[in-house]
Amino acid sequence: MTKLLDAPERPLRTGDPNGTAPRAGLARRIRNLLTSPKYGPVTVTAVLFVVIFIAGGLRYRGFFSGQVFLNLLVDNSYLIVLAVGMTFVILTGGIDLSVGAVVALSGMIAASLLQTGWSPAAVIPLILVLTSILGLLVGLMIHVFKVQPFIATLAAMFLARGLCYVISQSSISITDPTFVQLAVARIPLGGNLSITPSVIIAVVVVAIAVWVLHATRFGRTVYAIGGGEQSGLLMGLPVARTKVLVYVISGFCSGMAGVLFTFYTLSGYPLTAIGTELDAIAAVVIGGTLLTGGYGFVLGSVLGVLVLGVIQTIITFEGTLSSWWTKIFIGALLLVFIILQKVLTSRRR
Amino acid sequence: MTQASVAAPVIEMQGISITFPGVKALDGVDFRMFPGEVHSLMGENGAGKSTLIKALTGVYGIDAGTITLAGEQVSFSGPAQAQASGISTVYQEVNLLPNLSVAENIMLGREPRRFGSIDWRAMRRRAAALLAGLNLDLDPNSLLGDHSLAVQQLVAIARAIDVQAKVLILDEPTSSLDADEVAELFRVIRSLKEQGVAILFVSHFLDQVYEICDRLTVLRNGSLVGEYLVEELLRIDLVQKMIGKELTTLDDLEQRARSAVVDESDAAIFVNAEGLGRRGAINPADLPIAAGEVVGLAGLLGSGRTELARLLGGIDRADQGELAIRGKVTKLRTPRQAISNRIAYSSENRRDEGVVGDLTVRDNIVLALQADRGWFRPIPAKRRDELTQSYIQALNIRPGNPDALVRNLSGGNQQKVLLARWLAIAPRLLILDEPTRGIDIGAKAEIQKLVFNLAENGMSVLFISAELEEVLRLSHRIVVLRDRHVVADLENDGLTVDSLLALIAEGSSDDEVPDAAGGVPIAVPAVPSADRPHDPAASDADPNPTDPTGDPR
Amino acid sequence: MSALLARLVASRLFWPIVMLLVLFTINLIAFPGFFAVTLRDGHLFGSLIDILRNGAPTLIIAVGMTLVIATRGIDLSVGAVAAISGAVACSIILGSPEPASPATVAVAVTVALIISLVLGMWNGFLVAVLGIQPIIATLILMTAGRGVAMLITEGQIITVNSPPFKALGSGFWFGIPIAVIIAAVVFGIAALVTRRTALGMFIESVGINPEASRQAGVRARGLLFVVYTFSALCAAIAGLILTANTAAADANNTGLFIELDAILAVVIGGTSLAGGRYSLVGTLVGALVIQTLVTTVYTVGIPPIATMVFKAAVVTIVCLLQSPTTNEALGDFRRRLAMRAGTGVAAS
Amino acid sequence: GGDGGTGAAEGPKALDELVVGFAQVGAESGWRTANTKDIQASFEEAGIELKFSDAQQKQENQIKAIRSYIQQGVDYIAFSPVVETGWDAVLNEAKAAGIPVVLTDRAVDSEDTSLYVSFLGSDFIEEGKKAGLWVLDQYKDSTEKVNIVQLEGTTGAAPAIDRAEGFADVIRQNPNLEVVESQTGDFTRAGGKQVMEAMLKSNPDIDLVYAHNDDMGLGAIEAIEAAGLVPGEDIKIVTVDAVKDGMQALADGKINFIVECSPLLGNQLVEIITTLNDGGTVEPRIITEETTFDQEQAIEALPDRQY
Ligand SMILES: Nc1ncnc2c1ncn2[C@@H]1O[C@H](COP(=O)(O)OP(=O)(O)OP(=O)(O)O)[C@@H](O)[C@H]1O
Ligand SMILES: Nc1ncnc2c1ncn2[C@@H]1O[C@H](COP(=O)(O)OP(=O)(O)OP(=O)(O)O)[C@@H](O)[C@H]1O
Ligand SMILES: [Mg+2]
Ligand SMILES: [Mg+2]
Repeated sequence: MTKLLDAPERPLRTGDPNGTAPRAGLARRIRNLLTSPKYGPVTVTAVLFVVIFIAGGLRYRGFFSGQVFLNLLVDNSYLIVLAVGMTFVILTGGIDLSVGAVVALSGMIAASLLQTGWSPAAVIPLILVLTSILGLLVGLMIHVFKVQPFIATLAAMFLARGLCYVISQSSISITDPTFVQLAVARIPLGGNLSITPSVIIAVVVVAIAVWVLHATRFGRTVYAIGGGEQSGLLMGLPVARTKVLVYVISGFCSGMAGVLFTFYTLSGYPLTAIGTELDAIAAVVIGGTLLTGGYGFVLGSVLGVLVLGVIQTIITFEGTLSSWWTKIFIGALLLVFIILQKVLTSRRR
Repeated sequence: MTQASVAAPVIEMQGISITFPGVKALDGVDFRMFPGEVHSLMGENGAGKSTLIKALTGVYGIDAGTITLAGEQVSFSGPAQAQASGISTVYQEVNLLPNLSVAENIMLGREPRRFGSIDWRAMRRRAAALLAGLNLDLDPNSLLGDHSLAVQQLVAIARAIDVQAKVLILDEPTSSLDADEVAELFRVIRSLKEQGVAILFVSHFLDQVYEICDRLTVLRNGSLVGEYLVEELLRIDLVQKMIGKELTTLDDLEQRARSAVVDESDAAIFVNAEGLGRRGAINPADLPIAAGEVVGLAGLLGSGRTELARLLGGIDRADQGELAIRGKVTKLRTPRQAISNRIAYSSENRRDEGVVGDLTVRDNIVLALQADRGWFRPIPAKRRDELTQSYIQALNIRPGNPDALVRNLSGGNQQKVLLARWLAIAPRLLILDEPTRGIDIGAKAEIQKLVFNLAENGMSVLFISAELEEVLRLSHRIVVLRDRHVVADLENDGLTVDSLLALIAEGSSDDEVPDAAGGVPIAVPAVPSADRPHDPAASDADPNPTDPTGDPR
Repeated sequence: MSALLARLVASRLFWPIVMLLVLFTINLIAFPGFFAVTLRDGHLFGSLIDILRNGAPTLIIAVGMTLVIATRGIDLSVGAVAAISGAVACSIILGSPEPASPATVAVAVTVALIISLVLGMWNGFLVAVLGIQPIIATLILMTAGRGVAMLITEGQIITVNSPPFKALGSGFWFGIPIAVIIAAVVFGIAALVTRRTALGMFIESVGINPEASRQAGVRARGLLFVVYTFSALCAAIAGLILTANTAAADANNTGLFIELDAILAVVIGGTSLAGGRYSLVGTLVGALVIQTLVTTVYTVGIPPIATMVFKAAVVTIVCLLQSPTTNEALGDFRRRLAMRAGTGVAAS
Repeated sequence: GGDGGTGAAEGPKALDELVVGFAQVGAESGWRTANTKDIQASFEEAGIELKFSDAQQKQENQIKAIRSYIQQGVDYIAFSPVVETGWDAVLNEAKAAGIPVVLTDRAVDSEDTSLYVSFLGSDFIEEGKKAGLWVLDQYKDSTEKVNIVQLEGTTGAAPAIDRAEGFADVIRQNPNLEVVESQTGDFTRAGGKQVMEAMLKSNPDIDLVYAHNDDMGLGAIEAIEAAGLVPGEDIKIVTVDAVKDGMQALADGKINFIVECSPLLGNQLVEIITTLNDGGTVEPRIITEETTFDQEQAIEALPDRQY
């Protein structure tokens, strides 16, 4: 044994299992990218998105334009914000089913308060605070009482939806000039292209989320919890705080999405955004985030939203699908996406 | 007492008790540690070592007792607090994050920051430096999950020693490590010790304890036996204190192993791998295993032992070469197929690939047997209980409650449950990948004896262990791997740890060719089996032994 | 006596059962005849019978869902599968020359069930073979499936006039509603097959640690196939009952949101969504809680706006009471109870 | 809407060059499907290209579809809004692009009526009133209290609110008529059945059921029969819609009276669009031609009922 101590230094070969040569071929590098659990799915989604967009352009008149692409952002800015919040939650291995109902609730709060003459400057922060508090309660329920996220957020969903009806059973219009202005304003980008203020807000939210997840300790702890909560705990990471905070963020994002949604529809309606949580989850998953947590990117989720948007755009451009074929078509395109993603990334091991 | 006791203890735990439902894991245990000493916590599996550590770092709340750190009474609400107070810990099961990079696993929670953002470059640099300190050449950007368990263990150690801690706790850090890595670790431990860090080192390897530790505390069944200076305690006495009775089996075993080299013949070859390999994992290898033969796999960390074993166990599919079972070429596509060919593979990663934590001991033991029978032919309850009971006794699984959830067993006892599962299917070839990992000395002896007895009854065993002594003690033949190639296939005849080590590490220094008889390194092919003496008894052995346990008692 | 009580309190089913009793009490206050079960025309009548009958579809789906969840999965497509099976059965009955003959109904039911097997295998294929995450894999059928159901009915409600078919939903057999009998049979078969064979152990094992189970020789893939297929079969049976209940196939509304109720029933019954150990009896209690809740809302005349909040409250209360944190707080109380009885609480 | 609006500026186009975008609510009921089919068939017959999209009951989807129609440069947009509120932004975009908009079936609450040229659809309050009038007439001689239960449509939906309001307005005239319980059955048969079951338990003495659509009424029939009573006799039933199944039940005497709410808007819509295309003007509010049915009328109308 002692003799070993002065054994010659021996570099261990534990690095890349494929023994990558210094200049690996392009094919191999592509394969490595695709099969990485971290980058594979999101890469595939990006490629497929481009392919679909080009295919749509070839098939439909007027499809291949900058505004059609920008409309994806304009029409889905609230969904992008929702997906951002959902990404945080899913990265920790949780799920948030309440987001759709919280969007509706935010709209109801906004519409009813504005109707009674509140100022938007008070209403919007109030909504964000309230939805964050709801997120906090959900987070505490999940962390302190070990209620499963699916159930805790389902309860929150029922609660939020119920509160919507309590506020009003019918839809309420928003006529507040600030809201109307934000809803109809167009920011020209030159060349007949324009976006809405909502898009800017969504982009800012995305940018902040990217920074938080990538470059802060909190963000890395989010990934750590997804990789193994117990391990994170034993490594001395602030698991409890992070886990609760993630739901606060999701609550906040739902509130923000709710505000954007009211810009979009200029009304509050208790039945609105039913099933939107599934859209957000689907976007996150299509964007390459694993539902079990630990792997994924916010930008992937944005891409996921764009994919859902482009599927819908194609359906309206097609314009001949009956209601049921629309459903079947959406399901089929989703399937094609998921399967391609799976097949292309599954060469591992 | 020595000079160390002159200084005040950095940690003092008094009267610690912890109760889990149905188990009193710790019962009024006292424990203390001094700055600048390496202290070992000794005890059988389930004695309460890990529990004591977790009590100290706040993972478990204590029912009774006090903890003082540097003279002040503390009560940590969790590992984060303990860490902040200067206690750095590597827990027994590797607790890292497979989805993050190696660098992050080392630096998580104390990442270097610039302008409020994590400074990724500085982080990678720091991680690389730390790994280099352990003589580990590893890309800090690679995903942790892509590395073998041993590497993960080293990364966990790197993480722990990076903190400027007053106390460093290592709960079985060496269970998957090779001699080389252990040596590296010890070098680091010594230097930390010189800086006045108190180090708690838990290990079932007595050699290592005697090499590095100054003082040790022995636990038995959750109670304190005593605190001793290592140099004043003979090994034999230590073992006696741990298990509460004398241990003789090991020497006895060694005698028998040396004398009873199994004779083989072509007819008795149970499995024969020819050019079996898998791209990116293991290069084509030849590996014949005769009935009743114990073959040891030796090699460095990452040399491909596990990968080869997984091919034989049907866990991974081979994409090159062929495998003959009893002379018939068979493609193993699933573990299930291997099992129906009576080949059992017991994984080195018992937590992720071995035990089913939330099932009971009973269900875990019968799982493979039942899977082989199919779901619609359930094993009768009575037989199930008998089987479970017999293995609980044979392997001394504690607590001996068949209804206990395996998750709540100590690490070593989980390993025994896993072993019982595989013995229950009456395998003809048992592949044991690090079966003695985290197993106490008494149980280790039991397992070794078991392997030996099984082999005598005609079962083949492929044995992988980082502990070369163990491989040498048990194996009839030893196959050496290096860089995922089989580089030697030797009769265990006059081999020593040193000669084997030289063989394994060869390539870095050519002049240290081993001198042991029969130890000449052979390029690739195995020793032609026809050269071996023929033993009629081996081929006459009952092909389906009904009592696979071979009744070790 | 108090030892028994202590054991009861320690059981996972304690709080769900308490919740059920509370709901019963509320009903009894609102409607004194609540517990009365009378025999009319040789049929059992009464609120309790109604709860059982109306709860049958949810229970049946929840049974399948329990097994899916035990393997760490989830099946969102049950509502769509229920709609498809109802649509298939009704369109076959409608298209046949003799809609009232039992043979026609038998054919219709068989075809509907066979189609559901195919749908279940489809889910199983996506999950087990392609390795798609269950929530997404079944989301696909959830979306497309309802489209298929509407395709079959062309978006219209298909009304059939077939007494044998209608009997599935509102008929009686020896005085007991046929729907309840079907639910009991499904429940019994599931319990028997999983607990009397090793299937239950395999399902739990795969749910807890798939890789370890694979290495132990458990055929995880086949198992997932079986479980998702069974879930679809349950959904189809429930769909037939739901459809027969009003003798009309409504592709839009049959089984809408029933997946949420089923999942809630499973969770209230103490089965973890993280997979692993499951309890079918728990699911039974859970399904009864849900249905009683719905009936209570109707009977007590709780304004519909509050229904959602009410549901949220019940779910939250049960989950909080079941939580380990609450358990610990109650631990002292329980220990004292046990002490007084002179016997220690058996380790569980 | 406003001044009635005129067609596209360039003057009349040939019909086969016209493109009309239609954004439907969804396919949430048989009524809606009949509506969709009728519109599609009418446009096909008129030789006008129809771009159809299904919003699956989501306002956001409908907004997206309309925006996409603007992008595609259709000549006219027609849609049945999922909900009354929140259309100003997107309708302004349509206006800016010079595309006239026609509302069908449901209104929007926009104050700026220049955003659309016409609203074609039923008057739900009127439907409620028609039902109420029949009830009033039935019980005009009654001196006893008449216990009425109401099966409401989906909470908050315009037809549910208006049909309840119109009904309540009328029956107020006779103090003997009292709505003793009112609960939502979500416009579905299953919902109607379950609610009716519960109501029968807690109100043993129900005289009349007013259901906001046929489907809930048909569900209620099931519940009443299961309780051993005779629908149409022991308990009278009034519903709205007049779908085929409802008419059949009316003919069979299980329902006593149905107020029609016709989904057949296709021809009227085509007419509006051709008028606009020819440069003509249309009324800002066009009410669907609708009637009511009692048993005899139902038997008569049933054979050529299309939906
Ligand atoms: N979470 C738990 N729940 C119930 N019992 C537990 C739990 N953790 C540990 N135990 C029990 O406590 C006892 C002590 O376990 P511990 O892990 O401390 O043993 P150990 O000395 O570290 O053994 P090993 O050498 O096998 O690691 C064992 O009997 C074990 O079964
Ligand atoms: N999950 C994995 N993905 C990719 N490569 C891996 C993976 N696990 C191990 N490897 C690599 O495969 C090689 C062989 O590893 P293997 O586990 O067979 O080594 P071993 O000889 O059993 O050593 P030990 O078990 O002590 O680490 C190593 O280079 C290792 O890093
Ligand atoms: Mg331990
Ligand atoms: Mg290994």
